Amino acid sequence: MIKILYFAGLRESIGSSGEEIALPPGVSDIARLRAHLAARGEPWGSLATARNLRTAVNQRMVDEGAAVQDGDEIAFFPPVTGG
Amino acid sequence: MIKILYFAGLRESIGSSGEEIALPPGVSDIARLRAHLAARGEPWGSLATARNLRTAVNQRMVDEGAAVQDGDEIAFFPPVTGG
Amino acid sequence: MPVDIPGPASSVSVQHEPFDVGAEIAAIAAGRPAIGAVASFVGLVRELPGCPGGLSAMTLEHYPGMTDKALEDIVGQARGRWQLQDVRVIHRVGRLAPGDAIVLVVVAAAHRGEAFAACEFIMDYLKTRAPFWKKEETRDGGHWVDARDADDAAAARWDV
Amino acid sequence: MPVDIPGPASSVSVQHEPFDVGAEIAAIAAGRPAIGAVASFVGLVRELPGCPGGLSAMTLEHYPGMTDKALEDIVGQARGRWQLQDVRVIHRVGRLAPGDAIVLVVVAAAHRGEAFAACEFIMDYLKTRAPFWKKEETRDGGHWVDARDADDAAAARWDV
Repeated sequence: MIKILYFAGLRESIGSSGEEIALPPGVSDIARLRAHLAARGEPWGSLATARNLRTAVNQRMVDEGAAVQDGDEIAFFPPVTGG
Repeated sequence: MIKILYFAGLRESIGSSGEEIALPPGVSDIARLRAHLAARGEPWGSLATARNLRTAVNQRMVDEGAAVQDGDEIAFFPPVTGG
Repeated sequence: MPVDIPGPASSVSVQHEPFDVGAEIAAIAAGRPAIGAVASFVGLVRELPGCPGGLSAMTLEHYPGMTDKALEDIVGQARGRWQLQDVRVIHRVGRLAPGDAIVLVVVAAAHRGEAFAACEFIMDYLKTRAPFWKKEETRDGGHWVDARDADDAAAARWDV
Repeated sequence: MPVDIPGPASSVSVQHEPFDVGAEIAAIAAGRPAIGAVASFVGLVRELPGCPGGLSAMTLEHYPGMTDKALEDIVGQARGRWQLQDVRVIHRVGRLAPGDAIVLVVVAAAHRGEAFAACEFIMDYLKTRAPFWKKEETRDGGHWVDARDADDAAAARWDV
């Protein structure tokens, strides 16, 4: 299983703060996971269309090539705007 | 008359915080005033020997070429060390 | 026997409650005679330009599992770049009104160059790397604040 | 009728008394919703390196007729370079102990880049242009602190 989290505007457009799913076969990195999640259609379409989407694996910001493994916590979110 | 002020280490080495004197004939700028004051001998010798002496005319920092006029307040002091 | 001198410390907090800038600075400086310079920064909820009175509130969302780690990582990077005596970072979350303080960064060092540089570095990295998001409420409803290109540029300066 | 909005303000103080950093920052930010960023700096009397306990006191001498003018001039230069909402400078004089605060600079602006730059600029110029002199008292007697070349270099950066 992997844990997926959505934040801020992405959370609102998807209408969910996250989900737990089995690591899909063939999904080994962030880019493939994102494509897999978006391919399920609405309400996850914004995972494909959102500009500059950021990602964290196990609470560390990573780029789209980062590996994904069973047990990981993966977060998708817009560019941060704190401070 | 001009008012002359000495500060910090210069004040201590001269042993005076200042003096009022008539503007000496031929003294039209800071460099000449400084040379005139130092030429009087001790205790004003450190006006000649002090390194990096700073000067203010009428409470504004100036360089040695700045003009001196009757009625001015002229201050000599070491590089500042506040803050 | 060597004297027991407190080592470098730092701490980050993510909280709903307001903070007391003066108390935080005083706590850092107290009993630390090697500190000669304390640089600090406070970020506040700002009225929207050209729209006075238009902003009624702002909500700060964050990623609870990650925020502390992200802030500690940023502070660790600052410590790796400069000789620092102490660092304190507080970031608020939840609902805030115009004029409320959002973030505090305090950096103590022997000399001011290090304190200023590290304080600005931490803010620049926090703005692009720490998982907080602002949603503004105005008369017209709510909207998520867009990230500023200027913030990316500010953070990029430090990678030289 | 236009609303009466307080204009840009600033003030400098030279005083024996301690100052309250938190109160100064709060006073600047209060009721000024255009302020989004407050950068501040506190300089403290530092223990001499390699000589803990060696510094018993420090005396700050100044040129009373000139100090306010010099500080106001420096603040005016900062206002000419950056868009600032408010500036506050406090410099203490007289006898101070290790750990005592010497100087406070607070700069408020819409954005942090201006606040940080102006705060550092004011400190760099103050260090080389404001007529204050430090005399340290140690076990071996008193001596006037030498000006640091690093301070001249820091001030020179801004003339680019």
